[in-house]
Amino acid sequence: MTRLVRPYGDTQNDGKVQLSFTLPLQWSEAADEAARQLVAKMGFADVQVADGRPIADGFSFFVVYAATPQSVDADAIEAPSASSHAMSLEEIDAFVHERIGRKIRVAGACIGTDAHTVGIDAILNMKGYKGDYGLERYREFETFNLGSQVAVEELAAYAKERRIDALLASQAVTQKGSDIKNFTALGELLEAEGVRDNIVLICGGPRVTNLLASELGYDAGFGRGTLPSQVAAYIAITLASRFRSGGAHW
Amino acid sequence: MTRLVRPYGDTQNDGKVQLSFTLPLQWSEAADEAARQLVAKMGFADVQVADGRPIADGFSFFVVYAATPQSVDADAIEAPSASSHAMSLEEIDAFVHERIGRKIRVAGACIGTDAHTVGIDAILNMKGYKGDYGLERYREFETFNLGSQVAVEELAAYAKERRIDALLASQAVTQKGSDIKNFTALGELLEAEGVRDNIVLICGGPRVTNLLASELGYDAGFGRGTLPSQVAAYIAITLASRFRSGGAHW
Amino acid sequence: MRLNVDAASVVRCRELAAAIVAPVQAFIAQHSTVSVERTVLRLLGVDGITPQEIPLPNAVVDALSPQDRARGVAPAFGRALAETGLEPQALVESLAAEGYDLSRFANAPEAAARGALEPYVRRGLDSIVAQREERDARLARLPQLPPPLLYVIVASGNIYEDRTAAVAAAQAGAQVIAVIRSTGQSLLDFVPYGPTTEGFGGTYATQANFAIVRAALDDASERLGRYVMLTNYASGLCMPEIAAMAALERLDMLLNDSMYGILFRDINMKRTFVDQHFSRMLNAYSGIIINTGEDNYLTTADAVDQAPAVLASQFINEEFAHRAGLPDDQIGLGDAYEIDPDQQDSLLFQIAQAQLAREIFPQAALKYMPPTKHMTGDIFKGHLVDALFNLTSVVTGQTIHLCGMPTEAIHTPFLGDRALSLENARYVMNAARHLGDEIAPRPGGTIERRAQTVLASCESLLERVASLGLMHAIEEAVFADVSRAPESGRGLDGVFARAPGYWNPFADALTPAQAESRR
Amino acid sequence: MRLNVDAASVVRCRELAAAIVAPVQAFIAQHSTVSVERTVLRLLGVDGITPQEIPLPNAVVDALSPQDRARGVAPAFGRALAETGLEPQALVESLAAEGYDLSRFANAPEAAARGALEPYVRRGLDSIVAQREERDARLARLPQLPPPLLYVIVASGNIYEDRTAAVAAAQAGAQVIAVIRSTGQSLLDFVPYGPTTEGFGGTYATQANFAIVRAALDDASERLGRYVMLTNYASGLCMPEIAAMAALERLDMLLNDSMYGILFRDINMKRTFVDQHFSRMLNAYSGIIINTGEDNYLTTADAVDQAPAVLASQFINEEFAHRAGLPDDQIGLGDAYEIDPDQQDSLLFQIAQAQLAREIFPQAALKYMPPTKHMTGDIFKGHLVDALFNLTSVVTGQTIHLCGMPTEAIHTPFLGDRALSLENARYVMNAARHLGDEIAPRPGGTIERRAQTVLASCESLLERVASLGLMHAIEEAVFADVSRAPESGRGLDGVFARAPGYWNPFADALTPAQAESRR
Ligand code: B12
Ligand code: B12
Ligand SMILES: Cc1ncc(COP(=O)(O)O)c(C=O)c1O
Ligand SMILES: Cc1ncc(COP(=O)(O)O)c(C=O)c1O
Repeated sequence: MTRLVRPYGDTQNDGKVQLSFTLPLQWSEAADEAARQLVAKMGFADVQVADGRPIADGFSFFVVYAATPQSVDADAIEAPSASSHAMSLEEIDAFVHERIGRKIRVAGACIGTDAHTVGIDAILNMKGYKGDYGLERYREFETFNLGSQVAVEELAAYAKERRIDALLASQAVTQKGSDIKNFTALGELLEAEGVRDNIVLICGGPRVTNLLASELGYDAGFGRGTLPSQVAAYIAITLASRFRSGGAHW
Repeated sequence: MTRLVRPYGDTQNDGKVQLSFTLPLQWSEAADEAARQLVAKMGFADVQVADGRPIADGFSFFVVYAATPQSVDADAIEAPSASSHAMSLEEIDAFVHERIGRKIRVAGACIGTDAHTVGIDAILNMKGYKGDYGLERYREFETFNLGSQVAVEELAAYAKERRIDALLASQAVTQKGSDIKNFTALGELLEAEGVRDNIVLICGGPRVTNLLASELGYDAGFGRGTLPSQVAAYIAITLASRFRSGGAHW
Repeated sequence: MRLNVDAASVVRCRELAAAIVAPVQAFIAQHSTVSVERTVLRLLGVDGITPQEIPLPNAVVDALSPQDRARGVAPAFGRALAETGLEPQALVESLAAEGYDLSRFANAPEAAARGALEPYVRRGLDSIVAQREERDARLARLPQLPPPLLYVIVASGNIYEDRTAAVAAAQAGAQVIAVIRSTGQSLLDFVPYGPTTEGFGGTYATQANFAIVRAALDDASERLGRYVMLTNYASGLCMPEIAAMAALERLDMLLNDSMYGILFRDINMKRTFVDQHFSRMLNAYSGIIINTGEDNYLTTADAVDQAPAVLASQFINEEFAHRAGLPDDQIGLGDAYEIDPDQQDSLLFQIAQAQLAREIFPQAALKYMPPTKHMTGDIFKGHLVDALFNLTSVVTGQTIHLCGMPTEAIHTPFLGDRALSLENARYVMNAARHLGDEIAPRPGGTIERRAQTVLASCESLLERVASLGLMHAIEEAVFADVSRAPESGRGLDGVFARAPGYWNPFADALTPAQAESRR
Repeated sequence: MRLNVDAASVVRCRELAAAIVAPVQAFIAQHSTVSVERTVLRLLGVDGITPQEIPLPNAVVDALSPQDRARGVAPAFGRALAETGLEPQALVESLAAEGYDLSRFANAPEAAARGALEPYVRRGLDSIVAQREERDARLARLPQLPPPLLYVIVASGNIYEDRTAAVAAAQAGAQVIAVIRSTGQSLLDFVPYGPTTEGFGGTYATQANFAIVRAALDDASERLGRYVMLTNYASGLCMPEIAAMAALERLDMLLNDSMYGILFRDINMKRTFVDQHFSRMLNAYSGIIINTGEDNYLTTADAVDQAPAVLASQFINEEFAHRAGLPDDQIGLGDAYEIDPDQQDSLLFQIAQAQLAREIFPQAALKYMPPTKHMTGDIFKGHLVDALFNLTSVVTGQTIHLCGMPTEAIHTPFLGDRALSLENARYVMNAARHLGDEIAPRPGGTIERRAQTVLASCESLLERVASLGLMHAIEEAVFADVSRAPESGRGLDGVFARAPGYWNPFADALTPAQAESRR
């Protein structure tokens, strides 16, 4: 069954969208008209240039409201979240103790030239994030935080040598697709080293989605506002099922 | 010669645009994905859902950045402004005195059921707008402010009977295209009465552009932030040229 | 935060307001209006429309002979009840054939008429009390968040879209929902009937529409664990009727200004004065908070110049409200944040004005309106002006806070606009929650001096009104530069002098003293 | 606005800072670094790169024998000038064949060497003075708007796009433009050469890039009738060289922190301490305002907890700055608005912290950084947090104001983002321009108590550092929870003890006393 949805202004399916952008044009009524025509060309109907003004010599800024004829089928969208199974620290530790019977070895780092460690630290450090303790606080996790600007080669080697169960890679800088490049490189290296299957491979960062992660061949991806316990639960459950199903693991 | 322009983010032609909209969906990672797909369907590239969050049961709000492949030819845009010739009150009065030799009769009103008089008052009343005196202050203009909620029939009849030189119609309410309807009706009535050509017909309001005005068969249109002197100058110059060229007038 | 304002001047302003209102109140006591009489019928249980879609209360009152009308609809209707033994609604329906003419019921003696009416009068009053108590009970069980109470409008024109929008807004943090009226309804001399889906710039105020949104908000309140209030507009030609409908459907607030209709809708002043009094007696009795419309002075003229007029109007509205038995905490005096945002130190001026009202009317449920006139299509700038408005409101402890919309200059609010607007208010008010307790304005500083100037000019304005007399002052365009003559304006024909024997059982029951005793 | 802070505690903190810095200063006096020596060459007029793209100053200094290096590059270079009679640049170019080795010029007596160097030393100093005077003249002719000075960043990676962005920002109201460095440049032990169009998260700091933007801004300043300042980053492995380049190209400010490189870039502490001193002497002499990096403490850890560390770092940066001859008005101590915006009364806490710095460092050119860590993809909310930041800045009288971007969490600023951000600052600061003079915080209130707590904790933190000694305290991770050992970190090999006969003509000329006399 399909369920087409459109943007909602004040009435079902009115398709109302707000846009803003800069044009490299000196402001004038003609510039407003250029903005109107541009948005019309984008396929919008009912284009209203609510505001157009000069912001510098040769540059004008516009705020536009318009209606889009496009819609998406909400029921056709596949984007399973990796944060679905909520468990508490205690529950997770108990779960791991029972189903896995040994500590899970987790390593994390901010890879490439990226020095943004606050995100990965929020997941790994004792302190945690928004009152949710980090993995270091879990009895059943043994955590290694490699810090920032870690080369993917280094991380892959480390994972192999230390027989890491779950590998956590972080990227905050996304300029020129540097995040995608680094994530991909890491995945390929682990494949090459023949250890990919033994590892629950996870990426994260403000721009990461679980969908993107699977496209990159990762087991899971976590984005904005992730809580450590969501990651811990995912790791525990995924690994447990691998153990049960006799899937690959160290 | 053509000059294609695209939105400017931080680099020529990167086409970067900001969008925001509400979707009638419960928030989830899938809703973010729905937003991403929707914007992609609109024809944008490089779609980034910067923010997606629940704003109510069954409604989510999104902020998106994306790049449009569309562009407009800045040199092909025709949108002459009606406010081009700047003159001071004194200059305008002198000009009228010399070229027309009699007072110009101006009538204005907020038409239809629209009761927003502040705009038209800003143009007509002594006090004026932003320190620029209104038409009532001009020696060479005789002004009649009919106020608000004036039926177009009434206004047309009034213009014919008083032999009005310049007729000013205002609309602030634009819901369901009521402004367009009313402006059009007024123009047609004046045609029917056979007085259209004798009158400099002007419309105005926050949503009015000079281009829209000409599409509606008006002589000129004035929008946001119009100053009375701009309107006065336009009326004086237009009427003077009609007098000179022996064009129609009372 | 505490300003040092001239207490003597405040006392003097109140004395002047009393002197200004007294003669008008005398006039009110001697008159009634068709809308007051229609309200009596509605409270007796008469509702519905004729085949020609004329509301039954209008049909009956319009059919009254001048003599009957002059004594009020109650005596005639009471006689009809006594002679037919029918209950009110059945009676009126039975009169369709005779054009709703009550004149043929001439026999029943007055005592019988009163006796026949009595149970229905009690029923009417009881159902109002029941709703008031229902509100109190819900508020006790589902306490609101502390003020400023976040208030947003819905205005789609379609009551069902409005319902969706109202519930969404409540979930996004709104504590009060206003269903904006279809424009110009204030000029209709009847109240439309039934659920409506076509409106212009708003949705018609009908009893059915009230009920639809009330039910949805009661449901939402339960889920949210806090009571969400509902409000609409009374001011206009049907002030008392809408007050009655609101009482019966448990609205919690009503726009109800003693002069708005006169100044901004050219409704006859006598009609308005008489109507506002009876409607406010009903508001008082039903525990409904009134909202006055001083903000309109600021949207139509310069906000800095108009500040004294706003304050003067607040004093007059307060006096009329007290005369109708409204306690201070049910008086939502209006003000707005309309000074040009690009004026240097505009924030200081706004704080001065808002704090002045707070200190002069310490118990009032002050209603603070957002920036509108200076909002433009630049939604980013507009969002910032709203932020400083939100800051001013929390710092000066306003009670009812209308959230400004970033899209104010563009369209009636989208569902998403309301969410952004509420996010703005919640963020700013939380971040500055106790700033007002923290800071004191410098004695003799800009803020204090501005407050003193406004109060002083207000006092002289009231002096002028008192000497002219309110009706004449309005004719002299003392308020909002608008001149209205006592005999001009809409609805004058619906005003009439009360003849000896005039009787309005509800007015009697609701005269402040009476009402007090019944509380 | 005035807080009642414990003056005695402030005095005590300054004494502690002095005690903390003294031993480090002694160490500095006995050491030099490769980057200091390269700076000497640059000031003598040596520039350009080898065919292998090694900057000539690096080539010459790297070719020095340990013994020669220990006496500083000046004596050896002076002898070479004396013996060849060439001028500096020509001399160095002539040495390409010998790998830029100066050792063969061993004959000229010291007096001759000094004499040969003297005119070029004077030339170097004179060109710095010329730029300083040029700045003074332009500022007199093109006065800036009153503080807070609105500061925005450009960061496209391409110096020509940056130029476009810088001019547009100036026209939109910016008073200071920072060209953000390509990331990690602070880790390079040389300064890239020439105009650059490829950068990562920023644009390389090169002398040519400085000149390109400076010229564009001088032009814009003339049109705008107000002088627009230019700034860049010094902190890193090349602090003194960048300070010299900035002096020659008339930058007006430089990020220059005495500990940033150590804590946040793992640069060796000895290297950093020696480098920052010489670079700051140059900044002092060239009239450049330094900006310190305390904001970094707040982005990496909780802002409420870190407030005392920020204040402690400000005291230490101030002391190091004074030791280098920087007057207070050239000391831009850093702070930032990084408390979780959703914390109740966060605005009160921010005001307390900002006002505390303002009162403790009344003459300092305080640099206030915007909210960044808590910014999200919700640009509408972000714009509001920036608004309260702007309000706090104007109310507490900050000097240098980095405008926050609504898109902070999304991308390096777009041209339109900067326009919105400047509109935000201009609107809020104008609307609240004199609010700071108007309000007094309640004695014993939240704001005052918070300020007192921060000061008290800062004092005990400094006590601890003083007792441990700064270098050891850093090892103990007293700052930003980062531990750095005296012998660890980048660039240690570039640090060396001064041998007897060590000579640095610029250091001599710029020792505070000397510099004073030359001013
Ligand atoms: C703090 C900060 C810094 C600090 C970093 C300190 C540190 N030790 O981390 C400093 C000042 C050093 C810095 C430097 C730079 N920064 Co920076 N920085 C930020 C800032 C303000 C906050 C990031 C942050 O800490 N967020 C808080 C954390 C908790 O959120 P998070 O990272 O999203 O993490 C959460 C989730 O994503 C998830 N998560 C994250 N990683 C992972 C990994 C796994 C496995 C999992 C499961 C989950 C997970 O869980 C976390 C908790 O929920 C952002 C702007 C912003 N508001 O986002 C800019 C920002 C990221 N920085 C930026 C830039 C450009 C830089 C510089 C290049 C600037 C320069 N030219 O010097 C340098 C680069 C240094 C480098 N080599 O990387 C840009 C990136 C632009 C882009 N999209 O590419 C941003 C967006 C600012 C901007 N608009 O320009 N920065
Ligand atoms: C003030 C105001 C009112 C006042 C009007 C008082 C009065 N006497 O005018 C009151 C409170 C009565 C009011 C009522 C309503 N309003 Co109203 N109101 C506004 C408000 C806040 C400001 C308008 C204004 O005065 N702008 C200032 C003037 C100077 O600007 P201006 O009109 O653009 O005029 C300038 C130019 O456009 C030009 N110009 C204008 N006309 C003309 C004509 C000519 C010939 C020329 C040359 C130039 C010219 O020159 C002027 C000076 O530069 C706007 C929101 C906004 N910020 O725009 C809403 C707004 C216009 N109102 C709106 C609505 C819906 C209503 C109501 C329907 C609400 C209701 N349900 O009751 C009623 C309608 C009443 C009616 N029948 O029209 C909507 C309209 C939505 C839409 N796009 O259709 C708006 C946009 C608010 C909103 N977002 O909902 N309103
Ligand atoms: C007190 C009061 N009543 C009523 C209204 C609106 O009523 P209408 O637009 O139907 O006249 C307003 C609007 O500003 C008001 O302030
Ligand atoms: C004092 C100081 N110097 C330098 C920098 C940036 O230098 P880099 O990113 O090249 O290390 C910063 C950035 O926060 C800083 O605060």
